[in-house]
Amino acid sequence: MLRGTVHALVGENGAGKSTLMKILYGMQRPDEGTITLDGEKADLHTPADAIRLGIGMVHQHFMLADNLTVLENIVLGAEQLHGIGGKARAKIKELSDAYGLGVRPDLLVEDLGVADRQRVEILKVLYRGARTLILDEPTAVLVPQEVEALFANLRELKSEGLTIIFISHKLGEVLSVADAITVIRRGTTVGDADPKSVTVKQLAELMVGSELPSPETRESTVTSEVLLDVKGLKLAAVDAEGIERTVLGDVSLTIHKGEVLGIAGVEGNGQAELVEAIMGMRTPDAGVITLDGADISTAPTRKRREDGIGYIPEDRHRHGLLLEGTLWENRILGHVTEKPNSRGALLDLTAARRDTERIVKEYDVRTPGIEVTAASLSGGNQQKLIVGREMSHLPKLLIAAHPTRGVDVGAQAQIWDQIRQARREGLAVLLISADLDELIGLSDTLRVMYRGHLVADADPATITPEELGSAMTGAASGHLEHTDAEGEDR
Amino acid sequence: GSSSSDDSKDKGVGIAYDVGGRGDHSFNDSAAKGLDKAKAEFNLGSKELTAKNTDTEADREQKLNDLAGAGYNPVIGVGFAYADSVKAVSKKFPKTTFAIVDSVVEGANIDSINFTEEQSSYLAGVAAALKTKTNKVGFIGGVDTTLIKKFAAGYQQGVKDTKPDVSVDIEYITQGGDFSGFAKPAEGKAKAKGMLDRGIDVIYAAAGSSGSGAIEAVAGKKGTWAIGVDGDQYQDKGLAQWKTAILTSAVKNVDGSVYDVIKSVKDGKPLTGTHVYNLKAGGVGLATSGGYIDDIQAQLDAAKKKITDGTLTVRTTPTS
Amino acid sequence: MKKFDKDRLILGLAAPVLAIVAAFVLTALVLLATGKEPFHAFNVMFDKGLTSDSQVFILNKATPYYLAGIAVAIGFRMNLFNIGVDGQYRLAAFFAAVVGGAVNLPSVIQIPLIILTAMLVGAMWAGIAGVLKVTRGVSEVITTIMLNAIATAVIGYFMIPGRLAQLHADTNSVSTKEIPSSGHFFGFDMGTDGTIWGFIVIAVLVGVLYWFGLSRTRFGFDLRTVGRSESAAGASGVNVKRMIITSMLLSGAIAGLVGMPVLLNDAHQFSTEFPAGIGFTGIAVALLGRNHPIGIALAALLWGWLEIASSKLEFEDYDKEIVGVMQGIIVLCVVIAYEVVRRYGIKRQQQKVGEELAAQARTKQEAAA
Amino acid sequence: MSATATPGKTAKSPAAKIRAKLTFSRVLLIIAGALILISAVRAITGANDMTSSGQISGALTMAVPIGLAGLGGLWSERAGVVNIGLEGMMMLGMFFGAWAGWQTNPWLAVLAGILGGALGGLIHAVVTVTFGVDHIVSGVAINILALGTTQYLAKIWFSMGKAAAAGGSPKQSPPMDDIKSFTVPGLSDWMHTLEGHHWFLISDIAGIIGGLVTDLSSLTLLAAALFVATFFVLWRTAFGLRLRSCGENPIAAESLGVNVYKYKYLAVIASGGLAGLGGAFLAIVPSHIYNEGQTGGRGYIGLAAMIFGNWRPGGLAMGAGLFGYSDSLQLRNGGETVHALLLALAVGLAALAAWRLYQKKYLPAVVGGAVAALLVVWYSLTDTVPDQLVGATPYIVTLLVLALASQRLRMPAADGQPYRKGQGK
Ligand SMILES: Nc1ncnc2c1ncn2[C@@H]1O[C@H](COP(=O)(O)OP(=O)(O)OP(=O)(O)O)[C@@H](O)[C@H]1O
Ligand SMILES: Nc1ncnc2c1ncn2[C@@H]1O[C@H](COP(=O)(O)OP(=O)(O)OP(=O)(O)O)[C@@H](O)[C@H]1O
Ligand SMILES: [Mg+2]
Ligand SMILES: [Mg+2]
Repeated sequence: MLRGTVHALVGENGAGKSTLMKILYGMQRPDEGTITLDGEKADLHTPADAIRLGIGMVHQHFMLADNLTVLENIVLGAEQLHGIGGKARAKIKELSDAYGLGVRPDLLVEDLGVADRQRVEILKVLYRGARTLILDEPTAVLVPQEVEALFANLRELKSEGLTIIFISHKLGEVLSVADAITVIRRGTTVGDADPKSVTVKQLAELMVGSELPSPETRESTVTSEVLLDVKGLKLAAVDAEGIERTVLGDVSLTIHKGEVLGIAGVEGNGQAELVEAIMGMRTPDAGVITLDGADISTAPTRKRREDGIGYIPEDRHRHGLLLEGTLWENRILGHVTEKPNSRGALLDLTAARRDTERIVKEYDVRTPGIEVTAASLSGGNQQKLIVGREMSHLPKLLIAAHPTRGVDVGAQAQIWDQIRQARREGLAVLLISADLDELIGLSDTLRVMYRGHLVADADPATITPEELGSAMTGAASGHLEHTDAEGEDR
Repeated sequence: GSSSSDDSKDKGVGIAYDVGGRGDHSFNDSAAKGLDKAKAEFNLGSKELTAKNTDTEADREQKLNDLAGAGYNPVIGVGFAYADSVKAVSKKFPKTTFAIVDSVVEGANIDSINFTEEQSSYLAGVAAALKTKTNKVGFIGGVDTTLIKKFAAGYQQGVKDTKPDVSVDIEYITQGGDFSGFAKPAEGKAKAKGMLDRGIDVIYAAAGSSGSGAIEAVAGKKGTWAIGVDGDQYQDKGLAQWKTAILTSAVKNVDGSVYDVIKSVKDGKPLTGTHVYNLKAGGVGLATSGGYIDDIQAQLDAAKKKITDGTLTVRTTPTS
Repeated sequence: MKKFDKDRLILGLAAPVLAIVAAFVLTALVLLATGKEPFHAFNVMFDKGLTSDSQVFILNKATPYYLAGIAVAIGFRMNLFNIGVDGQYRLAAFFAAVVGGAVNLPSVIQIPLIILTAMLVGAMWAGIAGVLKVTRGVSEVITTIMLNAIATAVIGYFMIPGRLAQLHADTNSVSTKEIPSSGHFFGFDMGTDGTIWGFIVIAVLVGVLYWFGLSRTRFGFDLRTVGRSESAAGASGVNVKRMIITSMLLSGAIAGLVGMPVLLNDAHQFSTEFPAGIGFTGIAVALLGRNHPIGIALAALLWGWLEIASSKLEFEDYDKEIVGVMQGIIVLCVVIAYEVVRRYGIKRQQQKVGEELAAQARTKQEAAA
Repeated sequence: MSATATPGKTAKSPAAKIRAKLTFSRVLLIIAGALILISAVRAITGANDMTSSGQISGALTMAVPIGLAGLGGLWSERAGVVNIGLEGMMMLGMFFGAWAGWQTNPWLAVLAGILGGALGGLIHAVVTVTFGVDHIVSGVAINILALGTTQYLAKIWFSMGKAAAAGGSPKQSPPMDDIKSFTVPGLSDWMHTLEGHHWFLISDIAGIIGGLVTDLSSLTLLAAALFVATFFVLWRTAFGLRLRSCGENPIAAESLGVNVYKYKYLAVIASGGLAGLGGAFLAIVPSHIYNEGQTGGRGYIGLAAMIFGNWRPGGLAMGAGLFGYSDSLQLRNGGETVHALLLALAVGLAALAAWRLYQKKYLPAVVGGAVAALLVVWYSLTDTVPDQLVGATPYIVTLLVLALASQRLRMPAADGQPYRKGQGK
């Protein structure tokens, strides 16, 4: 890797990109092998070693303490540079202005949006005078416009002679920003690619060793029968300081049988709360939810599940699994009142076990057996188990939040197939995803959520991710029409 | 299993203390003193067991059973908590003499040892009434048990009979089932300070080790007096710093009673039945160490005479 | 897949065995350091602590400990720390004794009446903590500790002759009115070794119900789900708040039973001598028994044995307080051992799963080739 | 670490950031209000002990061990480790303090107490940080171990030989000498005089100041200094920032090169040391001895005070003060003063209810009002509060306060959660 370049690292989920970077950053120790930095062998035991050697890392998940101020988050661990007071504040202002990051040091991090947090993360690294920057999937939560702004920042940094390691699953982005590309698979380097000559398709094939599947939906199966009707859903939350703010402001939507409704939006704009309100995990302040003609506005979550809502949660570890439970216990989870898991008030363990075996086989969950804990499965296999479980109860409505997040391309294709299959049989789907390609590819109808409101809708057949992105930042609203004038897409 | 045989050789005295045990600077200690005296005099062996806060009836029976079973004689239960267990175990060992302190238990081989704490407390009340300058005196009980109320009642009556216009404040550190009040010197001190702040200048504390806190508080304010309890607290090494504040102590001679029962067994004429160790018999009384009550000895003797000749009966529950 | 089960069993047993061995070693060191001979001490504990009359004693001691352990374990299974079992059982036993002393009905009514009163009072007292947690978000750890102290005050208020108690002039003790013989529970007469309290039957029943309820019913599944992950439980359709209150009530109801063996089999009245502190023993017992009905039983027996051993040690001129040190060391070692074994188990399983998958993939590839 | 994975919050507009913060002036205002209320109630009811210097001085003595235990809890929980073992650490502090104290002098007792508590803290750190055991489980185990150990050692060290001759027993150590205490000469007397007049407000303030300047133990001063030092260290130094970051987001801290284990260890050891000092205080100032059971649950109350104080030294000081006050109250005159306080409580609740009404929060308003009315009825129908209830005052106050205040509280985000190095994603 050369100084003053952007070096991209691509690979399937779980290929070991993050792990490699963590080793480079001293957070994990390699079993063998060496790291050479500026011609010298670097011995990295802790992040402190890495920082000392001028390596900085922006992690895949934010590494910020919500209840500390931006300033405190930035100076933490680097107090010896400029203290924790006025001098540090001045330095932060200086850096922020120099790179146009617009960071305000005295806000609490919890008050910041995603893009602002991302900038705080970058500033954290710059503050330490890092010469080598590792960015692990920095764009995953950003809308295209924000991605562009980030790339502008990166180019600026590069021109100052910094080295940047950039990890992303969005191959288009990779090609646009990288000077060199390394592809890894199953923990080993499988090759290098030149971003000037390689195409997205070639790169993808290099990554997975096969063709890239597409989420494209072939034929429309939308019927005229309304399955889910949400009217005037409102939710306000009171935060720790007693300030009331709108989370959902008058959300109404309708999903028909056989329809996939996709909701686009930057994370934190109320999608999670919308899902939780429909699932009955949150009580909205106002609004009516009708499922297949029955008012379920006040029904408890269990009733809603029994009535035919399947749920693939956004965060499977928090909401979808008992990590220390066995696979068959996880198969019962969420459907404990339904067959084959129980008869009357008693569990039917034999039947539940048998059905778990079936799911494992049918959904290709890679596991040596059903007595192992969910924690010992890889993320993709955990997700397949969840999908299998939810589909086994023949839901009328499937709420799928980021169904393929953290899942490799093979499993991704499988999950898409299952959703399409069920949709053909009349399943209604509420799809939430940060992956705009997935959204556009799978949905029959698209809506955009911004600050708790559904601000725009679009036709997935014609819309581009960029156009969707502008609505997601609040720059556009109403019905989004595709204009060819936008020029060629990547 | 335990053998109920009584024929194992006489091994000496078995004694089961109440919670606190030997070294509580209070009545368990007093019992231990009696034991030590008898041991020295008759060259006896002994076995001492101590109760825990969490002990149940079963534990207490187990203790007495072990002692009697191992051949100790007499077996002494110190404290009324042992009443039921003494009753139960004494039946199993008819040839062993049992003693119970502070309780009356029927049985052919049981010596029930009782004290008239209200009588010594009455004298303490007389002394308090004569020594107070503010006409306010106080009583601090560790826990509001029946036994402690006997102390309070006698004290109150002694004060009122001597000087009707002297007020008596009766307070307890903890209430009901919470026996921690006997072991809270910090709280005893705070309570005593509260009383002193209200102008009370003589405080009688029947509160186990909490009493030492009260004595310390009293020692911190000039011209005020503390009255000790159970043993002669003026002589207590742990209280040596503050002994000049101890006017007198209402002594309860548990040691004497324990000595008596051991001696009786040794002499082959074991004591049985109820024995009241009263003022007349010297079972209770006022300590004179320090000489602070020498000046009022005449009044005290007069009161003592009234009690011992039966013209005065001391109440056992305080009036409110 | 039975292989994983067996591994689990071995690992599960490894922890307590390891811990108890460590505890004995450490205790021996403490004894040596303080100039006492440890081997004779252990000898005494095993010899004298396990005679047939000691066995009866241990069983009788273990019965309330077991119930307390189950009461605590119900909370633990939910990630609730019911430190208030102590207050709950004392308050429950007190009011049950009052009710039992006030009426004289046939045994078939009298005994259930007393037991139900106790369960009700225990449940209500624990319920306060549950309600405060659910509605006001107050940690049950703090509330139950406060409620213990308040229970003491409540009992103190009523334990006054003329209120709900009476004075025994002879013995100087204050107690509730004695429960008539129709309210006495049966016992197993063991001759000179004593009587085994019949309430042990109820304790065993409670253990069976606990096991069955938790592992074989929908309700139990929901309860365990909440204990493992509140967020996942909520998403799966469990009403977490109601579950918290329910399990607090259940825990309190079982806590209410803790005082019953002593009350119905032994004391027949609530006096100032009624045993206190069993609730805290229950915490240790539940931790030791890993919330498992059999584990708790073993732990309760262990505790009972340590207690009799302590009085036997005292008899041999050891300081019986050494048993307190031993108890502390056992609990500490056990919790560490469980955690180490748990982590090791998870890691090992992940590794094994990885290996097996790799092996499967290889055979598949070979088959394809 | 899914908690850090996605920011589950809606981006807020800057306008929404006006916080209803408890500023210093607001706190002063609240204190002044409470003072006036108390003065008024005292003047009306004649329960003069409410603000007497003796009451205040007693409250201070009772508050210090609770406050020190709470401060211990604060250090530990700010670094993300829940410490319910404070009670055990207090026992160790009390024991070793008394052990050193009777043989040498009270200042060595202080040192020994701190070390004894720190030893307990070290065990807690090993068990929770290194072995990753659940914090509450570990704390409970430490309490059991500390109780067993102190009882055993007391039996061996205090009830034999020289110690026994000096007044020791299995339950008590021999007494140690007094530690130095201060009385501000002129001020104390002047305040005492003022207080004697029972004037509205003036005598109350005089009583409070008088209580604070009379017979003030040097350990109390040390404790006060530790509160200030804690605030300074935790909120104004790099060390403190790092320590707090371990309680807010240890993975983020780790990623910035902070040695999280080290800070957790230091915090928990400091926590034990502070609790140990609290225990030693009990042995040195009010009683001069180790006395079995003397900690009496103060470790737990300290924890409650810390929660009440929202994990901040200032709030904790107020919480500890409140508990100390009600403790002292119940020990001093009991019934009558608490009885008078019923009236104060009723007025306070009524005011709160009115405020809720103004905010259009009807249910809390009605409940508050109803409780206030009940209290007034209770007050007017009785002359005193039963002793048993008075004894429970501190606990009932704790429950009430937590029930009322808990939802405004914010504990460190990663408090009580297990942390392993390198587990971050
Ligand atoms: N210390 C370890 N030992 C064994 N396996 C590990 C270890 N650390 C991580 N893994 C596994 O190695 C794989 C690589 O994970 P990593 O997070 O690096 O993937 P990634 O390429 O960043 O994927 P993604 O695109 O999802 O971020 C995962 O399956 C992970 O569970
Ligand atoms: N003023 C300074 N200028 C340059 N380097 C410094 C300065 N102060 C400290 N360092 C170095 O920075 C490194 C990290 O210091 P830091 O203060 O973070 O260490 P630490 O507090 O001991 O470690 P940690 O708190 O992370 O466990 C050390 O190697 C130290 O020598
Ligand atoms: Mg990954
Ligand atoms: Mg990654």
